[in-house]
Amino acid sequence: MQERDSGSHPQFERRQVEEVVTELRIKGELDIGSADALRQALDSAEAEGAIVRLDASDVLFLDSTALGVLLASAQRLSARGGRLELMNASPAVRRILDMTLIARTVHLIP
Amino acid sequence: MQERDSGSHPQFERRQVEEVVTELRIKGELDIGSADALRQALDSAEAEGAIVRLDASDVLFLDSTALGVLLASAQRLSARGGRLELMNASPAVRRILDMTLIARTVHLIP
Amino acid sequence: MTGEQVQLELTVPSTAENIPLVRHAVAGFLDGQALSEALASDVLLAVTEACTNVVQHAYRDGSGRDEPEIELTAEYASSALTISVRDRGRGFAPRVDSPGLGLGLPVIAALTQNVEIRPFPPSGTEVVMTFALEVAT
Amino acid sequence: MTGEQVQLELTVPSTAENIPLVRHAVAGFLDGQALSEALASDVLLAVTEACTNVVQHAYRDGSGRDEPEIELTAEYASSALTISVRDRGRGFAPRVDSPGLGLGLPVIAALTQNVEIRPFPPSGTEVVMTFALEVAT
Ligand SMILES: Nc1ncnc2c1ncn2[C@@H]1O[C@H](COP(=O)(O)OP(=O)(O)O)[C@@H](O)[C@H]1O
Ligand SMILES: Nc1ncnc2c1ncn2[C@@H]1O[C@H](COP(=O)(O)OP(=O)(O)O)[C@@H](O)[C@H]1O
Repeated sequence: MQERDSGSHPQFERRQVEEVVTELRIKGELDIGSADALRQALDSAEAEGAIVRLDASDVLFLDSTALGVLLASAQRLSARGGRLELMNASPAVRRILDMTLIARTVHLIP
Repeated sequence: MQERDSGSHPQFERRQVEEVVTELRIKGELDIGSADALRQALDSAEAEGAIVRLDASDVLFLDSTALGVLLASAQRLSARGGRLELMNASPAVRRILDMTLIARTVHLIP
Repeated sequence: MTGEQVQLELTVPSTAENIPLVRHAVAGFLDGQALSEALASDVLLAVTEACTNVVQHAYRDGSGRDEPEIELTAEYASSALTISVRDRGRGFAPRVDSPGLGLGLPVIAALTQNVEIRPFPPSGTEVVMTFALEVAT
Repeated sequence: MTGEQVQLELTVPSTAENIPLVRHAVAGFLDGQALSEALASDVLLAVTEACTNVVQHAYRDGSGRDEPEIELTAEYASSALTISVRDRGRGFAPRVDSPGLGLGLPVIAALTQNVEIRPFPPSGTEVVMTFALEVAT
């Protein structure tokens, strides 16, 4: 019943966390033709820190091969306590992200 | 060039290895309806040793769900230096094994 | 019965325990026909994979249906056996978190002469598998 | 040209580098038609997945062909767009060791009105994808 109690007397704690985020801006189309390049770019970004944020403003296309590369990176990062974020996805890119529910692994920033 | 040399003067070494093999005889149809039972039987067999041999004489059916269970077991065993063997597969069972090339992971005994 | 076209229709609750039941029903249906043992076992494997997909994927995240079901029709004509597996689930959708190995559809495609996947209105999925029959006179 | 049925035919070597090329060709073809942007991008995704499968799977273990190729036909009729992707590879077969996530076929099935997978004689595979067009008068 301890949980109930703390539920009815909520407590709040606030603290500030400093995070280092490595932003990676990608331009182009992500498919099997560019998967190796994507993998390498993510590898380098991962080497800089455990939080990587992709800026997808200029990603014109993204398929399941590229998704697989993102997923692998997201899993490596989250195993280190970090995460992969993706921001500024276009409607076309969001389509496959939503369809596959990858948002459970890659953190989408609207 | 060292390899070349030993290639032209072959050496042979013979030794005897004692292995403990846990044989598991399965009777019935393996599909999603029996996948949990299969998993449990394999778990118990794995607990006895790193080499597990399935006798599939009486396996009348095996689908991709069951294959997934076998594959997981084979991978666990081989990570421990052991292996999963499968013997006496019927033509119907061999069909899916051959089709998926699972023989690379599960050791088929003809 | 003209002997020209023979049909099986089957609707069962979409549960793992019912998969062998469906398979056995189809096996019984095939028994009446002159199929080779190899082809019959291919058919049973493909049917099992399609029905397993219904159980595993179609009604996930409780798609509003009180009684999730698998509907199957098998039709045996002179030159082909056509089996349709339908659900009234949420519609076909890929899953990065699938519990399976992703072998179901490929196994079906490898075993069939033709496989079609299409929406089954209002929201489900229909998988139609066609098997070429050995030339029968 | 009657404007009734418009066709695109394309054959390219089956390589990863050619995938964007095929996609761009299809995009160009679609540009001439009155497709919504959302539908056009679904089509490009499905086409990419089908062609990627040819590159990754069809000609594995060197299936005897000197020049592995992807063949694509797109046909635009009044009510549907049909795109066929063919290879002359080893035939459709499941792989437990696939390098992919197994999302290709499911993505295709989710994006299309209908997808058919069938052998492409003598030994390859044909994937036929149909997209329903928005009601056009
Ligand atoms: N009847 C269905 N309804 C909804 N989605 C389905 C259905 N059948 C298959 N799928 C989707 O297709 C994917 C691939 O299916 P399959 O090849 O059988 O592999 P697995 O079941 O191992 O994931 C599934 O993960 C699921 O996302
Ligand atoms: N053109 C093809 N030729 C032969 N096999 C294929 C072809 N396309 C797909 N496959 C088989 O179908 C499987 C599933 O394909 P897909 O859903 O795209 O997933 P993935 O490519 O990630 O494995 C592949 O692993 C492969 O075994």
